[in-house]
Amino acid sequence: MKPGRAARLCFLLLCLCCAGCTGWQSAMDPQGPAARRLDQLFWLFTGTAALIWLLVMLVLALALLRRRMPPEAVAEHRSTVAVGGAVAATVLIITGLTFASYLATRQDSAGHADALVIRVRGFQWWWEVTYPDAAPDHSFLTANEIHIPVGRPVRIELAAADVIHSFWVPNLAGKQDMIPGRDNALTFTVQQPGIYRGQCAEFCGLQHAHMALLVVAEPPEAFERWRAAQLAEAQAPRTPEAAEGQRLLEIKACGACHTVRGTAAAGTLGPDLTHLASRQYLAAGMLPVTRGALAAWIADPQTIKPGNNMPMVSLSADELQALSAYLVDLK
Amino acid sequence: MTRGRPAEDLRDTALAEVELTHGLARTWQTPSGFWGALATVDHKIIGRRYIATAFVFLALGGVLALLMRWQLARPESRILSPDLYNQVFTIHGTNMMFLFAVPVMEAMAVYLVPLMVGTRNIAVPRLNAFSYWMYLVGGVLLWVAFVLDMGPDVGWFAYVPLAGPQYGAGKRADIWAQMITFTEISALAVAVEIVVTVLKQRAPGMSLDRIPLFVWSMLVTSFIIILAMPAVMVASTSLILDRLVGTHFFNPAEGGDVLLWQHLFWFFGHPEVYIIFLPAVGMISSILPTFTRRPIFGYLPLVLALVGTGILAFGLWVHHMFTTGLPRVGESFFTASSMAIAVPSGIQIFCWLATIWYGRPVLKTPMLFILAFLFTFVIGGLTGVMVASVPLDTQVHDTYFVVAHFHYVLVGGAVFPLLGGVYYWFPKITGRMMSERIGRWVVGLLLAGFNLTFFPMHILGLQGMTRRIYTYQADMGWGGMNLFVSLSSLVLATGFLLFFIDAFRSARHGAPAGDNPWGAATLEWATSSPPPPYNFVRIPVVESASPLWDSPDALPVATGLRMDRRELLVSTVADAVPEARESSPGNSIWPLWAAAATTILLIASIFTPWAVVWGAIPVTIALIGWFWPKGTPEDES
Amino acid sequence: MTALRCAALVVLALAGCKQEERAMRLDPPIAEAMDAVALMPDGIGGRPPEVHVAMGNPYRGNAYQISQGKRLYEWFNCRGCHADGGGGSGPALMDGWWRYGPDLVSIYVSIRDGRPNGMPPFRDRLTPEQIWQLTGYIQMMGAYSASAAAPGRNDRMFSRPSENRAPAAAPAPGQP
Amino acid sequence: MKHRVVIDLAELPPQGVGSASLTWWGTLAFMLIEGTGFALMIGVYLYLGSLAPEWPLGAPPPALGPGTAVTLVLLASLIPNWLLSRWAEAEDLRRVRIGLLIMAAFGVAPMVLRVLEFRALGISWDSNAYGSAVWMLLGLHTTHIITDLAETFVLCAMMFSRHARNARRFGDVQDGVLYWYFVVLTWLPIYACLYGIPRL
Repeated sequence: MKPGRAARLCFLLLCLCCAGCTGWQSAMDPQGPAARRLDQLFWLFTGTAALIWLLVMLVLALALLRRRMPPEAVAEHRSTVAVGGAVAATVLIITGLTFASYLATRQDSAGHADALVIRVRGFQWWWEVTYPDAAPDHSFLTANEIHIPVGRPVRIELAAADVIHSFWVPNLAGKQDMIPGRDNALTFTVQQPGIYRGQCAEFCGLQHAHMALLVVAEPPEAFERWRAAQLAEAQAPRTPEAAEGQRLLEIKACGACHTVRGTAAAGTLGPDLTHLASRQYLAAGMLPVTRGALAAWIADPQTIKPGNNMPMVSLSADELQALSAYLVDLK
Repeated sequence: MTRGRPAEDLRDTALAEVELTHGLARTWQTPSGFWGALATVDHKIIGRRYIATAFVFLALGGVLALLMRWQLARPESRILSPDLYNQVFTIHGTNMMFLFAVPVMEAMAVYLVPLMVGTRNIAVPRLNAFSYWMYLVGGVLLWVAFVLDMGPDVGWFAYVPLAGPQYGAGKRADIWAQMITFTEISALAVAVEIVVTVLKQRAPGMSLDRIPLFVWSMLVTSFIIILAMPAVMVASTSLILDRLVGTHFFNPAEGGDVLLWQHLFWFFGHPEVYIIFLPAVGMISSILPTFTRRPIFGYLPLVLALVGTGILAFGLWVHHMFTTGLPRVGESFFTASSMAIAVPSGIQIFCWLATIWYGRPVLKTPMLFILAFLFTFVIGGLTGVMVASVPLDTQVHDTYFVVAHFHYVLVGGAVFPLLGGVYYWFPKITGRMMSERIGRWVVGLLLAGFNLTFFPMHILGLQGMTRRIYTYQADMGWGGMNLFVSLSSLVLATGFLLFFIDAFRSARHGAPAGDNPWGAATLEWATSSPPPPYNFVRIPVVESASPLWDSPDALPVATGLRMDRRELLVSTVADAVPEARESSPGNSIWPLWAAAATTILLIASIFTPWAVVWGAIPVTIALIGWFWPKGTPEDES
Repeated sequence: MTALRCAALVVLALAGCKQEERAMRLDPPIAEAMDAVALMPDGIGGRPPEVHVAMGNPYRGNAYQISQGKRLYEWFNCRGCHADGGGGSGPALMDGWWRYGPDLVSIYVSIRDGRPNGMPPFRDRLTPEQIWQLTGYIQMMGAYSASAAAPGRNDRMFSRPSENRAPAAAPAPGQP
Repeated sequence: MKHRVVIDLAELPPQGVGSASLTWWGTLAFMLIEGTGFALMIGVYLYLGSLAPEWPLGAPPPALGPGTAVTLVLLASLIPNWLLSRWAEAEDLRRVRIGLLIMAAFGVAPMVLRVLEFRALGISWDSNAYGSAVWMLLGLHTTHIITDLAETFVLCAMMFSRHARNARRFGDVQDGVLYWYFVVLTWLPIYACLYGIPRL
């Protein structure tokens, strides 16, 4: 009785799974050829597995219910044939699946000459993103959010600054580790404009849970606009309050770790803030970029993300207001 | 222990039964009292301790699991801090692998193998006592560290550089590494004992093709332990050296390599899975004939499958490293070898199905556990085929899919058979039956609770939920399923609780069992329940693979062993032809002292490397005390 | 034996509790009070803030705080002048010679306010908590015997025996 | 259950010798464990060597002198070791005593040379990964020599005491002999690794 009930439940859950397949961080909602091939492979494996499991359960159920006993010699002979056949089938299925997985990755290893190269370096607990360019003044640095043009292959070069991290954006491709002392890369193409979330997949310490990144796939024109905007220096303050915020950023501890291009803040230990407000999230996917969230984060980073490397800098309420006013304007 | 030495040796040949049992009991007994308990080398007493301790660790690890589920039930919940959560999941994993799963399987073997092969004690019994103490200290070390807020927080796999000198602050990772040393020493010691016991102490006539399958599985397991565990010893030693004296094994800036750790760890870590799984399938193969009332189908293929799994186990460690960017040729090879392991597993499942098909199934609790095993493990095995495929693994690696997969394999594949084994052998160990009525409830709750808890995790993993995260954000949409999983885990926990209650209650108030309550065929049922200190009044002689079924009226036995000293029979490796009468070492307190000295050395070496030098002096003294002849009858020749 | 084990356990417990605790956040008032050091008129030596004493001197014997100090030492380029403690354009930090006193307060003030001849103030770049973390690390660096909380080597080029192998073998300078 | 006696074992020897002895098998199993450990450590050495741009890293190849001397001493010790085994088999107490003393000397000699050998490596364990690997390999093997040396001393003490009058002691000597073979044989690949690979 028990197996039957559990089987029904499993089936229900499976339906639930299909319903919940879409998502902005889901392997079940592929948005590029690489992820799609993996998805197809997944369903091939899952279908085969489900079939095998059902067969085994069926045989088990029949074995428990049947009553007729042939003589021992006959039983032995029939068992040998049945087991032999089943083992042969196993070998065949395994070979087929091995071959299928080989085929699924063969295409991915082909090189792409025209790929857009992006360097991503994992830090405890955020992502540094570099868009390199042959001309040094055309390369720039950002963090936690990657923009890519739709339809063009993207080659992400992965490195780690401290411990092992793993780059995983399930809608777009499988994961690849970022390992100190080793270089890895991942190539994929996105076909649909959209926003896809990724997350560090290798345990990397206290805030492993809050190390997310966004991949924003947009039409090539939009991407070029974004790129041009990113290359620019930071937005100059437009209000006296924001100007006070910039001053605070420069004289307080902020500038020791963060860079805002065009100001005296030129620290390289934390994420680049030049266009912070052009990003959707703050602190590696932790909070949305709003003025309130910025103020809350600066006021008490250790409550929001315990153990992260941002210190709690003592600021008065007015200072906090000014600083968040300045930062939220850094489009 | 002092005993008079008779002028001529006493043989069991011509003695009356009463005289014989008295004499044997006097020779083999464990003296009562505190020191007697500490000095005993009786494999049954040590095995019982081992099993009980392992189940205590299971309960503790289960509490940690519940804590994690409590934390994960809601998004961004703050029940556990990230620091505490990291300790909790690290200790849950370390505890379940090193303090529960491996030791409990070896513990069952320590208790059962000597009985199943028909001998009077395990080989090198003092080492057995030593191994238990080492195990106990290793476990206590880990848990005391946890209570003191210095528990390891780097995962049970302790990847460098996170566990290395720069990022692993304090002594937490050192405690992990030294706990490994303790449990490895104990596991290796037991493996040696089992290998020697199985190869050399089998009852006359128990040729290789008559060895009970559980014993076969333990023999293969022991060889896997012997060949795999040194890898983690090398790894954890290198880690401690890196952290303590500044070697550079894992420092890429000075020629070391971060992946070296992963290679070493998984060269051990994957066989580890089979170290846990093979004893479980051995238990199934041994229990199944009893409850289908027929010999197992396909004895030879089953043995070959065990050996084949054991060999293949060493060829697939890289599938834990598919996302590290290794060369593609290697990846294809390891995909093939990882999938190939499905063949021996398949053989075993098909043979069991055939046995059930042509048997007369009796649905007692142990058998129900086997059915629960088949239901669950087959899912785990099939998802195993999925993670063995490199491309699929890049999606599911380090997600909750993998968490689900290995719990299906380890709980479904190993814990269910183990609990079946406990229900099956409990009467032998305690002399009392466990409750059949509660047993059915236990199976039902565990099976339902387990599947409801872990099946949704597959889906969570595919939806992008990564492993080892202490929380997740509300907008990820994982909240509902996580709550469901957390609630289901309570069902699972209730099942375990009921099992513990049943075991405690039955140990005192269960119905008396008799020698062979299930009508089983193997030798452990040929003696009383619980067995006397000397196991068998006379050494049984084996004439078939199902000795108790084939000679139901009178057990063929051998005579001629002395009873004034601990004497057992040494037989040949292949055909178990009697070779010699060998003495078996008596009780001794020295293994305890040796364990204490080793403990001082190992724990002090977390703090100073010189402890290895000065700590070696008490260890040497203890070992000399251990081996120095004491003039007992066992030492004569 | 049992008594010995119990004693060892108690010692370990006491040592362990403080040594391995990971306090990640100071309450803002405490963080502020941490800066209230009372300095001797000559700028050397003084009294640590009361809250520091009340908290049981958390920055000297705690492995996590020391590791944070070590990270800051690297991040804020203390190596630029002091190398790995052996000294460069700045004085050595691990030879046991302290120009401005070996106590925590002196070191704290040296980092916070700077010192003549090139030591810049870090008042505006580090919070008091961070300065205390650095102070704990730097004082431990110059200790004559390794503390159990001392960190191991870094994952970079080898330049000196790691902190947990003190006393570091730097020769004492000829004159004080 | 009733018993039916089918074999009488009374005529069997009261103690197993050679492969009929349980300690012999135990020793073999431990040798398998330690041999795996050695193989893995050699694997680590080769793995790191295969990754490095040059090998040895930042040091000249270790000087041949002391290492070769250790090798020769260990090889020479095989002869008295073999003789000791034969004398133990013959239960010749006087000769076994002499043999054990010789083996003790043959155990001490490589220890003295080993000190020089560590110096001849020309690199410290904390300099780089090459240094770490060679120190660990050499250290691991040295531990085995020390263990066997301690065992030889204890056997010496036993054989010169009243406990010598016991066939079991001769079995212990034979197990010691077996273990020494293992110590010498595992040294040869380590020697080839430490001194050969850097010179390739």
